[in-house]
Amino acid sequence: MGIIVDKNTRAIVQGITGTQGRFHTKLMLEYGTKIVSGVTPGKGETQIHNIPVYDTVEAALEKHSANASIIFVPAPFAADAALEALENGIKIIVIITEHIPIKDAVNVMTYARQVNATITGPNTPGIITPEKCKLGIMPVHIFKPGGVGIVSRSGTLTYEVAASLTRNDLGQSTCLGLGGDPITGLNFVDALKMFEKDPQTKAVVLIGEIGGNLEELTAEYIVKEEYPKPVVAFIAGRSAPPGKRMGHAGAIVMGKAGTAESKIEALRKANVKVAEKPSDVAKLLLNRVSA
Amino acid sequence: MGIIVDKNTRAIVQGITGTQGRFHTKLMLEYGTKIVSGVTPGKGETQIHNIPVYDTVEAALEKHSANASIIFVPAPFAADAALEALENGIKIIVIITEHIPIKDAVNVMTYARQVNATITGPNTPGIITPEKCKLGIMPVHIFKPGGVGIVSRSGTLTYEVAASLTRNDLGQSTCLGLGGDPITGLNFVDALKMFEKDPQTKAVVLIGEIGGNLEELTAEYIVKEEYPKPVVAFIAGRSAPPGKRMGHAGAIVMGKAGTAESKIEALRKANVKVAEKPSDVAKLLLNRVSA
Amino acid sequence: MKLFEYEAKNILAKYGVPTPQGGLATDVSQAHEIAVKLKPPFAIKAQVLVAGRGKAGGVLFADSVPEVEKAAEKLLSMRIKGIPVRSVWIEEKIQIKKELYFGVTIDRLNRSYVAIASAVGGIEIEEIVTKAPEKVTRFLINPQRGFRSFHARQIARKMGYTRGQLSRLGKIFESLYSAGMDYDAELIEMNPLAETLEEKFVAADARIIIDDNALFRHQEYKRRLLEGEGELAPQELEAIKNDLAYVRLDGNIGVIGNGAGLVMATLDTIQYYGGKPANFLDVGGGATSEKIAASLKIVLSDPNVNALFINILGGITRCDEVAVGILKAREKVGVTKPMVIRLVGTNEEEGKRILTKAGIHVLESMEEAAQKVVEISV
Amino acid sequence: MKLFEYEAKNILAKYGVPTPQGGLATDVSQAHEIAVKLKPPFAIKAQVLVAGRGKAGGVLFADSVPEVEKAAEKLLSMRIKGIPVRSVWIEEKIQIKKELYFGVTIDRLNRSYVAIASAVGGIEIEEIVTKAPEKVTRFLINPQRGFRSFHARQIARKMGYTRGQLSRLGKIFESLYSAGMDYDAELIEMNPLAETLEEKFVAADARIIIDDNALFRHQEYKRRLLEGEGELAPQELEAIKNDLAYVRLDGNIGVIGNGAGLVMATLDTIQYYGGKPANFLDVGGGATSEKIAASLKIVLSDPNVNALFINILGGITRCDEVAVGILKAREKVGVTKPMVIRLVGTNEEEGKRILTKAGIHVLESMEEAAQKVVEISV
Repeated sequence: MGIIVDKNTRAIVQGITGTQGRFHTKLMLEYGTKIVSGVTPGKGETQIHNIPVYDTVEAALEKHSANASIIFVPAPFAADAALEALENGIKIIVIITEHIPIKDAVNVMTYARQVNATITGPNTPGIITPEKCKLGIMPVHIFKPGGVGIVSRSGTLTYEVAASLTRNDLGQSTCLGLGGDPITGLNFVDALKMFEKDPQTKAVVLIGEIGGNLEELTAEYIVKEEYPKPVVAFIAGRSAPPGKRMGHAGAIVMGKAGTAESKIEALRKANVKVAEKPSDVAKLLLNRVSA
Repeated sequence: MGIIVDKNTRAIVQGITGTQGRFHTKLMLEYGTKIVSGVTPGKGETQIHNIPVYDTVEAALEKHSANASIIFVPAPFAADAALEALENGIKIIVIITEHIPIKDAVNVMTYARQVNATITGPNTPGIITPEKCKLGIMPVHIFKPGGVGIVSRSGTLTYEVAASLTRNDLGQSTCLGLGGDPITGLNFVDALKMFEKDPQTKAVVLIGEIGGNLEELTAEYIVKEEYPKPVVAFIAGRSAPPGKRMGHAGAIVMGKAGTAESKIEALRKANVKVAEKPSDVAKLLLNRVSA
Repeated sequence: MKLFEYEAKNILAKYGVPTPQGGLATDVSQAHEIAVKLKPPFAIKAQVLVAGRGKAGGVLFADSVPEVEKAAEKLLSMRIKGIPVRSVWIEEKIQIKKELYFGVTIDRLNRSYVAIASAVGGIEIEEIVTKAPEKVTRFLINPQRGFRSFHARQIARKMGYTRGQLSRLGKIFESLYSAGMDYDAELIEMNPLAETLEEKFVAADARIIIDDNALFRHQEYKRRLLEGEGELAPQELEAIKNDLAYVRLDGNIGVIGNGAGLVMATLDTIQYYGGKPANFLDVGGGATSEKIAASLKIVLSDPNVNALFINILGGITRCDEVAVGILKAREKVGVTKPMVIRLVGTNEEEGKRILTKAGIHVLESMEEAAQKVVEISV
Repeated sequence: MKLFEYEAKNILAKYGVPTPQGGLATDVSQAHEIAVKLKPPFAIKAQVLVAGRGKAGGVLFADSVPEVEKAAEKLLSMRIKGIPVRSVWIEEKIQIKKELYFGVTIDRLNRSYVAIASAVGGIEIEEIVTKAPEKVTRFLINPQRGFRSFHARQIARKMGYTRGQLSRLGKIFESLYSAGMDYDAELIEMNPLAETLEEKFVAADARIIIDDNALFRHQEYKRRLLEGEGELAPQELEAIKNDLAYVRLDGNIGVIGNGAGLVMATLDTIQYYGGKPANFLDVGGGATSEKIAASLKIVLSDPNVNALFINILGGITRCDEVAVGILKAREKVGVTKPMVIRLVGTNEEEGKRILTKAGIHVLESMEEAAQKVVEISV
């Protein structure tokens, strides 16, 4: 099980001929992900790692059925690529691309909502259901199958936590990077809902950071819905000053909004254990799961 | 009965404070139309003919329920007015305004389709269900209640025909001006469908003109659906040269498309009697109805 | 409003659509200046708005600058369908491998814009649709979603292109759509869109018609129109200035009426009875006496007119206003041609009274009036 | 990218939003030139991007031209929160009847733009929301439908205005939205939007933040940013040029890591153990040795730094590349400060080998490394 992607996921790679697209297609194939075709406008009728490449998504889908797409297209064209996938009926889209303008992302998300599609990212390391499917760019050796769902706004921090969980023999159901941008397709609540329905997931790790108030709203949700699975959180950016963008476009404290303190307080009130340091997540989880 | 508007129609007038809006509100009220309020941005909290005027449709609807709007707003702002009505839930809209840019009209029609609203116009004399409701600018003395539905792309030509029908004791169920623009909310087929369902309507008069191919498509529809009520048509513009716009934005022969000949031929093939002159409509109708 | 080829090409070039290098000349020395900057062979094209320019000899070719001058001189002294050629567009002649068609126009039935593409081009699109419908791709554009680059590429693919050519074509289609939307075009087309021997694409000819109702958003063209820089007859220009809908025809019966449909039907009825209308003139709704007078002046300024038919069915338009306008015009302009007037509707009695008092006979039936004016005109 | 008040006001004026008459001066004589063209009283406002300008004395008022000169002189020699004032904006002082707020920004939860309006203004919007939530109107904008004039008027009505004021406010809101969209603003606001004694509205102060990711569509501002015309520290400017995410902080431990979340967590962990980070520096994914070297150079150019923490968790980033970069930097820049290096992940063994060979000790635990660097730094 796990969420969003599994053994049956059949994906196309948009932007497969770029350096990143080409490199990660290879790694995804090696992990066992079913990549059925690639799309790069102007590079149709070629092959990458024996995967056929097409000029348009339409052409790709005529030859190979697929239900997912992973996008490596450069930022100025990435929103268009996502819309192309959506209009051609793809319902699971992972946008790896960083630096997509907000206006473009808003357009994509509006359309995605209309057609009930699931968008992960932009600016995400992607999504992995260990040993089943990886649609992303994460290093694979730090993951192993198990019962912990991870949902995160940060890439490397997810690796840090996942590696530490794996070392502590806490395997993962699915690890999902929401993306570091202010506008992303999925948010924590969406992920919690999916993890709730997934029988493999026994507990959820939520890795947040400064900026916005989605962690606070997630805490509200956990309280209101009496979320049934244990949740452990880590929030990055306690030491971040206001008004400065901490690497991620979405990681910024505006005035008094979006501080780590506010998020941690809200989560604690919702009975979520919040780790002081990344390595504490595993400990808190062991307490919760055994408790 | 009749179609679209009847005794229960409660309308607002958008652009009520302009010369046209003010004048025709008076005439509509005199005819018995239920005008419940008017809207002109910047002119709220006033009255026209004892009808309260508001700055926004939202404000008007908070005080007076309405299910229709008639729009006299100047062309550059008319599309916006229609969108305002649509967004506030009004499902019957008559756009009297002439000279609305096509791009703006396309926007309005797209939205109207999404919310299942009925738009008459733009550039229409409006719609009248004799002695029940008039949402338009037509002179009223030429109409009388009866069994003929009229649907037309032209204003004065409708009056010409309606007056002649009335003189021949052929009353009307509803007379509907589609509008003289290339993009209008309703077309002949829409009107035929509504007239088919209306028990009061015994026969339909279709007044077309050069430009586009909607008359041809209507003929196809009549054949394909075996339209059950007699239809008589008049097509204006037999003598019109190609490439020239005959007054209406929509009345233009482009290359070989949109000629009167093509339309007349298509309609005759569909067993529709086509009048040579406006006054012949009544004669043909008397033949059809008695036949 | 139709744009000249050079105006359309300049707009396309601004939007990044490849067009042949070229320039506009209104005399031979300008033609020389332009030609020396270009690479031969050359095409010299009369800038007129009427259709069928090519068949009328309005496009010439040249291999040298002196030949360009000669061609320009010839074209600039020509008339095409009665219209004098005021300027020529001189450009580098393209080596065409294949002629395609791409345009964006309105789809009345679907109430939207539609992109039309064809792997066959160079002839009128209606003709392409009739002759080779299987080569034509129609793509309805949702205005809320727009025409995006992948839509353009999907169309290029349907036309049979792949890889680099598909990408290049896609960019051109996308640019054309943007130009069309920005300029409120009711038609924007490249015909032919030429595929060159180098597998590139160039808009060999281009046409843009701006939606007249949107001209208020495009003042530069509105100005050009009103300054008479187009090919309008003096009557047409005067009509635009007076907000009247006027179309010149080639008959001898001047027609004035209220409402486009009614006036069209009036022309048809005149023709039905064997007469020939000299014009279409719609005074619109609620015309004042001044507007009626201006209409009479315009119609009578056409020397072919030898009889007049005024057909008014008063709704918003008041018959008494019409009557006063006719008398005003008679006074100022001096109406020397016979007039047939049909006047019914709002304030009909008062209108009739005014005219009858002035010795003008008024009829009630449109058909009777039409028959009468035809009799007079022959 | 934050725009200066004068830049924001110039954009607003271009879109038809009423702003006070004014001009920009970088010296006293320019201030004189501007003031003589304006009507007193005047406001003289330091052009700085840091918040809290008013409280820091960055806004002065004057009733005469000589007073303007004095105020300009004073401001131009000032520092606000450490930033030297390079220019002042001189404008006619508005007679304010009431202060309002209107802005358009992004709504993360709804993944859309949102218009926020308040009948209370002049203080930060977050504060308004806390203090007077009932005065605040939020309107979510559907990007496919846009923010239309009637939406703007509906908001004006919710703020308590009617008739002419409602129309005027509506136009201003609509224009602000258009400006925001055209300039890819993640925030555009008028605060306060002043209602004047004459029942007019004027944007007394304005703020625009352009989405950094959209700067490629706004080259004029990108250029201004890269030319250092903003208020960037030399390190920040150097970081932008090298495509590195750098934020200067006020501690003494230089931090370099890969991934925004990881670097933030590194800062937090340093703080947890009682240390003070001097900066945030994210090298991003897949950094080359050159990029690592550039990062070291930037961090070490901060004189406050007395210890370095490099925290790399290699995914796309290769540990051996990082190691080579560190050695390169040591060679070229001369790393004289003690370094603590944590290096795990892709090609970890090779990276460790390279560094160990060069006499640099490498740790595996982030927390252990953080504790160690804190020890060194105090």
